[in-house]
Amino acid sequence: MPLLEVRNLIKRFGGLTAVNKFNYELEKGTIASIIGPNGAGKTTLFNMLTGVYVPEEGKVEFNGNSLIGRRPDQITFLGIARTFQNIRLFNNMTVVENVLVGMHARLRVSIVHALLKTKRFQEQEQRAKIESVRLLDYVGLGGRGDELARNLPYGDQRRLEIARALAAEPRLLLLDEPTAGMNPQETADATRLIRRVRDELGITILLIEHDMRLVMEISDWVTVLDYGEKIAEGKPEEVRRNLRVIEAYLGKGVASSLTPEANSPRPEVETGFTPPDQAAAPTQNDGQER
Amino acid sequence: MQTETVAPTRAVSRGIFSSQMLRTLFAPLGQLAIWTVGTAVVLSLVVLLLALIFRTSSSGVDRFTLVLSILPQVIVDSMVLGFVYAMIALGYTMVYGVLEFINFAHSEIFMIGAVVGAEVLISLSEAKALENFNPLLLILLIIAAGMAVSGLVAVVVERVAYRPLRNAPRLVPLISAIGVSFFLQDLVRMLESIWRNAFYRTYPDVPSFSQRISFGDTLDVSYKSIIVVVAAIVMLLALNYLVGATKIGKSIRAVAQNRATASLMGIDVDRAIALTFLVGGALGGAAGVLYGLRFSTINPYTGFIPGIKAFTAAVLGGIGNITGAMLGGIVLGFLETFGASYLSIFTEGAFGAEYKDILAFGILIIVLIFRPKGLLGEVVGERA
Amino acid sequence: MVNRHSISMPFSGGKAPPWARLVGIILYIAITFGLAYSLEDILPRAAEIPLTLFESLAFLAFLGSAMILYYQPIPKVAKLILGILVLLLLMPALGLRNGYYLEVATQVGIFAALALGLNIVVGFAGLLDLGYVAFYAVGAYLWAFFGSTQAGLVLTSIKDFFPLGGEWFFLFLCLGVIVGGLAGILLGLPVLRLRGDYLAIVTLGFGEVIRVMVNNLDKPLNLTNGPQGISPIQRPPLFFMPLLQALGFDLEPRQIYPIYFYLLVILIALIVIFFTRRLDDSPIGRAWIAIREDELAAQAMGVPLVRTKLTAFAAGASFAGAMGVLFAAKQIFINPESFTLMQSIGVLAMVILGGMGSIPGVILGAILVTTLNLQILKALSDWLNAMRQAGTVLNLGFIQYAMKNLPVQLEPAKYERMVFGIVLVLMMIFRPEGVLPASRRKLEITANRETPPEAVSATPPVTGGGE
Amino acid sequence: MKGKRRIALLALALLLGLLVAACGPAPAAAPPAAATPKAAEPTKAPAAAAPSQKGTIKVVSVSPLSGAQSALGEQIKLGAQLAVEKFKKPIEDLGYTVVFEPQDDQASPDVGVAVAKKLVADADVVFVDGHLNSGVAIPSSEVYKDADLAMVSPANTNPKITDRNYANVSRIVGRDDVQGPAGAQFAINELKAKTVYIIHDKTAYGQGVAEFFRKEAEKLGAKVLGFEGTEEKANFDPIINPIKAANPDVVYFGGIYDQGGVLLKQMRDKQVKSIFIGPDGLDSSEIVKIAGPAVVGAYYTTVAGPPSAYPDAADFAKEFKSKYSKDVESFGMYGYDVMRIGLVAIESAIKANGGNKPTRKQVSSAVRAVKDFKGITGTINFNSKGDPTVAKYFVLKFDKAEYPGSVVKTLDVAAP
Repeated sequence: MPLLEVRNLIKRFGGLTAVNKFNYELEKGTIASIIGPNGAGKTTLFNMLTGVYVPEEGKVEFNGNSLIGRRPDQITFLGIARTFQNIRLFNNMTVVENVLVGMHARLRVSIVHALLKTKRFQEQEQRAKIESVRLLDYVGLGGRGDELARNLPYGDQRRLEIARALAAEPRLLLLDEPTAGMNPQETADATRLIRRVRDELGITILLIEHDMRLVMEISDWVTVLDYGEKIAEGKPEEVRRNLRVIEAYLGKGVASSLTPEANSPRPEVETGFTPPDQAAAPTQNDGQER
Repeated sequence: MQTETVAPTRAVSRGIFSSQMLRTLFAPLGQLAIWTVGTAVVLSLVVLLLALIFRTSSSGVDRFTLVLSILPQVIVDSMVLGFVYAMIALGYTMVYGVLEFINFAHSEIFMIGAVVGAEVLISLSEAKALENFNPLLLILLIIAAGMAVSGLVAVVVERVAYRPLRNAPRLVPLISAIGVSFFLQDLVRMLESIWRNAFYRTYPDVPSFSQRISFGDTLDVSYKSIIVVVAAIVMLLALNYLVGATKIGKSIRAVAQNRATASLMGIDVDRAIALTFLVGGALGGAAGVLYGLRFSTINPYTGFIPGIKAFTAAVLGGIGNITGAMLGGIVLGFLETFGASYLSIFTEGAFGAEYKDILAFGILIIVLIFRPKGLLGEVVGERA
Repeated sequence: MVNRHSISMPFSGGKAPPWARLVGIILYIAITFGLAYSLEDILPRAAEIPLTLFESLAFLAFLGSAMILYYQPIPKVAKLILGILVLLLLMPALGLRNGYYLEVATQVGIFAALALGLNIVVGFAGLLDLGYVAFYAVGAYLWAFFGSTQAGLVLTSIKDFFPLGGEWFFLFLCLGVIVGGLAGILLGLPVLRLRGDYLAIVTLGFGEVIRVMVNNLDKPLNLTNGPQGISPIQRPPLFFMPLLQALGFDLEPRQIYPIYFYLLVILIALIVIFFTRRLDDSPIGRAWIAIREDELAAQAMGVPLVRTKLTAFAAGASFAGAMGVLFAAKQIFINPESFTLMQSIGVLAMVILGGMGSIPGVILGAILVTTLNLQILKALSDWLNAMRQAGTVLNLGFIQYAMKNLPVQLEPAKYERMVFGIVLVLMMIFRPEGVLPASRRKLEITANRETPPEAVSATPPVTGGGE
Repeated sequence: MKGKRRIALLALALLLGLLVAACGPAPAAAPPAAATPKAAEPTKAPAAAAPSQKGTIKVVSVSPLSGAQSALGEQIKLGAQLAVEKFKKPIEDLGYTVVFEPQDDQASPDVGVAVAKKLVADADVVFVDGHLNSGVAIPSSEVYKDADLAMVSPANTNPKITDRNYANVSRIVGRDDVQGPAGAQFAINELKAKTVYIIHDKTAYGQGVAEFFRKEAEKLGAKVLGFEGTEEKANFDPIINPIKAANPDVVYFGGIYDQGGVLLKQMRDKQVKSIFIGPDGLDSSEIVKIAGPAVVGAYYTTVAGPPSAYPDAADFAKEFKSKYSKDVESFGMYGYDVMRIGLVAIESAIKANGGNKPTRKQVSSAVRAVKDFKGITGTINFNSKGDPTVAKYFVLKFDKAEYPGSVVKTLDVAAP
C-alpha cells in the first residue's frame, strides 16, 4: 500500500480549475518531485494535501487515513509536515522556539500543568528542548538556537524551516521549493540535507522544485503538472525526454527545435522561470499561493 | 475588490452616451430600487403577519391597526437612515477595496462633515444671511463645504497615519486608525471649545427645509428627508460615474486589483490611494451634513455609532463592493428602524428601542459568521 | 545576551559593578520616595507652582523604581528585599500620608492585571480585542449581583441568603476567573474564525452589546438594576482585625480598607504576572506567538488554530473576570458607565505603549497611562485653573499671556481620548514594538552551551531568565 | 536595548527635573499679580497680601465641566465660585486662606470616585459643593463618608442620596420621588391627561425620575401607553413612531436637555401633538437653542425655580451676569447657596473649635446645624437625613421660545 494515495483530486477557484483530476501514489521511502511551470497548481496541490484548501472532489489517503476535511493541524498530527515556498518562519521567535512549535502536535500540554509547572511538564519541556537542539545540529544550525529567526541568513532560514518540519516527526515531508533563491553552495548543502533526511531518518519526501539539476539529481520519481493536469510522470531521465514536458516549459515552437537528447536542461530553463516566482513573492504571496 | 461588477472597464472608450455607458451608470440605480422596495415589502409583510398572529396585546390593544398606522412613516424613516448609512458605508468599502484595511477613523470623517455643515449654517444664520439664500444653493453650499473639509482631512490622515504603515502587518494600521479616530474626536472638541466655547452643535432651523408634505394622518414627509434621499442618490450616481467611467476611477480600480502591477503600468499608486480617501472622505462628509440636517444635533462623538453601523452595512453588502455598500446601508436602515419601532409593540415594553444599537452589532456578527461574503461581496475569511 | 542586562543606571555607567547599582537603586528609591512624601512641605504654596503636578511626577518616578529594580543585575535577594520594601512598606506609608497615592497605586495594579490579560490576547496571540472590558464587567456584575441585595430581587424564594457575606468574596474571586474564562470562550467560539481586523470590530461590538445589556437588564427581570447600578456591594471581611488589634494597631475599617485593597490588588497582580510568565514559557505560549507570527505556518506545524485562540481569549478574559470581582468590591457601587469602550481602549493603549507581548512593558504601560489619567492630566488642569483664578500672567519674554483668558474648555484632563489617540498613532508609526519591547526568552539548555558563564549566572534559574 | 536605556534616561531626567523643581523657586510664571490689571481680583489680593497664619482651607465644587452636561455643571461651578469670592472674608479674618477648587467629574461615576479620592486625600479640603448627577454622587459620597467630608448637593434629586442616612451628605434640593410624582399630578390633575407615554435616557437620574412619574400616574388612574429608554442622541425616529401610533395626551421625558430638546424637536417635526413634560434636567437655556420654536408649550418641573421666582435672586442674577457674562440658571443659584452654607458652616466650626482648623467631622455637623439659612432659593433647614425640611417644586411652561419658562405652579412639599 502506498504511503500517500491521491485519487481524482479537483480544485477550482471561481472559473479556474487549479488542479484537475489529479491521481498520484507515493511509496514509502522515496524522494519524489513535482515540477511544472508557474501556475501549474503545484502549491495548490500541497495546500490540499495539508488541509489548507478543501478540494472540490477526490480523495486523499495517507497511511490509511483519509485527509479530506481534516484541518492542517490534524494532518500534521497524522504525520505530514511541510515547508513553504516563501519562507514562513515565526520571525520574532528564537530559532529553538521555532523548532519547539514544530513539536507542538506531539507535546501533551494542559494549561494546569503549565501553570503549576509540574514535574511531568518540566521533564517534557526539558526533553523537547534537548531534542530541538539536536535537530538544529542535524540541519547544521548548531549553536544558533537563541538567535531570532528573522536574523538568520536566507539559506539558514530554509534549513530552519526543515528543522521545524522535522520536529513534528513526520512520515512524509513536503518541501515547497526548498532551494529557491539559494546560491550553488547552499543548494548543494540543501540537497545533501534532503537526502540525509530520507536515508537516515527514513522520512518520505515530496518536493516542488524549479531547479532541474536538483530535481534530476535527487528524485526517484518526477511528476509534471501543467495547467492543473498531470502531463507526465516517471523516473527523472524519462521525464526529461518527454516532449510534452518540454513544450509545457518552453512553448511548442521551442520544444520542436530542441532535440530530446539534450543531456541536461539548459541553463535558460533553470533560470528562465524561477525569478518571477520570487519577484512577486514578498508582497503578493497570498495571491501567489492560490 | 469587485468594482468590475459595477462597471465594465471598457466603458470609457465607448463614449459618454453609449447605451453601455448608460447601463453602467444606472444599473445600480435599478438594483437600489429593487432592494429598497424589496426590503420594505418583506419587512412590512413580516411585521403585519406577526401583528395578525399576535393580534391583541395583554392590555387589549389591536396590534394590527397600531402597526399599520405607522408603517408608511417607518418605511420613510428607514429609507432616510438607510441612505445615510449607505453613504458612510461607501467610504469604508472603497478604502477596504483598495487597501484591505478598515479605516476606523472614517466615522470621524463623517462627524467632521456634520460639524462643518453645522458651523457654516450657524455662521450664516448668525450673519442673518439665511433668508437671502436660495435654498438649493444653500444645500449645495453646506454639502460642498462638508465634503471639501472631510475629504481633505481624510487625505491628510492617510498621508500622516496610514501611508507610513502601508506594508506593516495588518493590525498595525488598524490600531493607528483607532488612534486617529480618538484623536480627531477630541481635536474637533478642542477646536469647537476654543472657538465657540461649546461643542454640542445644533443645526439652525432653515424655514424652507422645515416644510413638510403631509399625506393624511399616517404619513408626513419633511423636506429634509427628501433632501437626504435625493442628495444621496445623486452622490451615489456621481460616484458610480467617477469610479466606473473616468480615468481616476480606472486608476483606483487598478490599484485595488493589484497594487504592484498597477504601479508597473505607470499608475501613481500613492495618488490613487489618496484619491480613494478623498472620494470616500468627501462622501462621508456629505453624509455627515445630511445627517446633521435631518437629526439636528451633533457633537464630536456623533460619528462613532453611525460609523460602526455603516461598517456593518459595508460588510452586509460585501465589503469592497460599492453597490453592495449601498444595498447594505439600505437594508440595515430598514432592519434597524423596523426593529426599534416595532420591538416594544410586540414585547409590550420588555424590550424596545434601547436595543436598537446592538441590533446592528447582532447583524454584523451573524453576517460575518454565516455569510461572510455579504449580500454580494467577496469572501472575508482568512486568506491562506 | 549580555546586552540584555546592560540597561544603564541613572547614577552610573552601563557597566557599573553590582554594588554600585545596588547603591544607586537604593538612592533612587529613597529620593523618589522622599520627594513624593514631602514635596508638599518643601514647596511653597502658590498658584504658579504646580505642586500636585510635581507630586504626581515624583510618585510616578517612585512607581518606576519597581521597573528599574527589575532590570538591575543585582543579587536576587537584594531585588526581592527592595521589591518588598517598595511595594509593601513604602507604598502604604505614602498612602497613609496621602490616600490618593494609594488609590492610584491600586488602580495601577488593577489596570496592570487587566493589561496583562489583554496582552495575552493582543500581544501574544495577536488577536485585537476591542471589547475586553466586557469580561471585566462580567466579573464585576457577578459579585455585585450576589454580594448585594440584587440577587434577592430575582431569587425571591431564597432572598434571605443575599447579600452573601464578605467571606464569599474570595470564592467569587475564583468564580470570577472561571466565569470570565467561560465568557471568553462563549464570545470566542463564533468569532475567532474571523480575520484579525474583523475580529477587532466584532469584539468592539460585543463590548457594546454587553454594556447595553447590562444597562437594560432591569426589565423584564431585574438582574443588573440598569443604569441605577448596584450598591452597596459587600467588601471582603477584615478577618485579620483581631491580629492587628493584638499588635496594638487600633485602626478603623475605613483606614484599613484602602491598604487592604491595595495589598489584595498587588497580590493578584503578582499572581497574574507569575501565571503569564509561566504560560509564555510553555508550549501554549509558544503556540500563541506562533499564531501571531504566521497563522498558516502555525497550523501547518500542528497548532490547532481555534482551540489555541480560544485558550488565549479565555486566559485573558479570566484575568479580567477576577479583576472585575475585585473592582466591584472595591468600588462598592458599580453601574454600566464603568465599562465603556474608553476603558477597553485605555487598556489597549497600555499594552501598545509598553510593548505588545512584553510583560514588563505592559506593566510600565499600565503605570504610565494610569498615572497620566488619574494624576498628571488632572494636576495640569488644577494648575491651569489655579493660575486662571489667581489671575497669573505668563511672561514669555516677548509675549504676555493672561491665564484668565485661557478657555475653560482647554483643560488637559478632558482630553483623555486625544492622549490615547496620539499614543496609539505615534507608537504604531515610530515604535510599534513598544517602549519596552518583548525579548524572547533564552533557553537555559542552549545558554549553557553557548554563552559565557558570567551571563548565565545573571539569569535566575527558575524562570529561565528575565523577560 | 535602546528602549531600556531610554527609560533609564527618562527616569533620570525626571528625577533631576524634580530636584531642580524642588530646590529652585519655580517656573516661568510672573507672580507679581499686583503688576497686572488683575490685581483687583478678589481671590488673589488677600492671599498675596496677608498670608494666612493658620493654614489653608479648601472648598470645592464637583460637577461635569466637560461633556454633554457641562452647561449645567458650569453653572454649579460659577455659582460656587461667586459665593466663595463674596463670602470668604469671615473665614480669612479668622486667619485662613480660602481656596476654591472646581473639579470636573465628567458626569462619570469612575471619574467622580477618582476625584472624590483625590479630594479626600487632600487634608485641606473640608467642603464639597456637588455633584450634578445622582449616578456620580452616590458612589462618590461613599468615599466622602469614609472621610466624614461634608458634601451638600445642589442638584441631586435621587432619593438614595439621603436615604442612606450619611451624616455628611445633605442636599438643598428636592427629591425625585417628589418631583416625578409632582409632574404626574400636574399632568393628570391640571392638564387632565388620560394617557401618558414615558421616555427616559437610561441614566440613573432619568430612569429614576421617570419611574416615579409612572408609579404616580398609574396611581392616579392614567394609562401608561409606553415606557422606553434610549441612549440615542440624534435619531429618535423609531421612538417617535410608536408614540405617534399611541397618540398619548402627555409625553414625559426623564432625562437631560441634550436629548430632550432633540426628541421634542423631532416629535413636533413629525406632528406628534402630545403635551411634553420633563424634569429639571430640561431646566437649561440650551433646550431652547436645540428645540427652537418646538419648545413652546412644553412643561418642565424643577426643584430650582427661575431667578424670577425668588425675590432675592434678582441682584444675584445681575452680579452673575456681569461677572461671567452668562445668564444665571437655576443650578447656578443652587451652587451658590450650597457654597454659602458651606462657608457659614466652616466659619461656625472654626469658632466652635476655638479658632483652630476644624476637623471634617466638625464641618459636617456644622452643616447640619445650619438653621433657617436665608438663601436666594429659599430658607433652608436640614432634617435628620440631610434633606431640606421643606422643598419647593416648580412647574414651568415655555410660553415662547425663551428660557426660562414661566412658573405655572409652585408646590411646597415636606421631605418624605
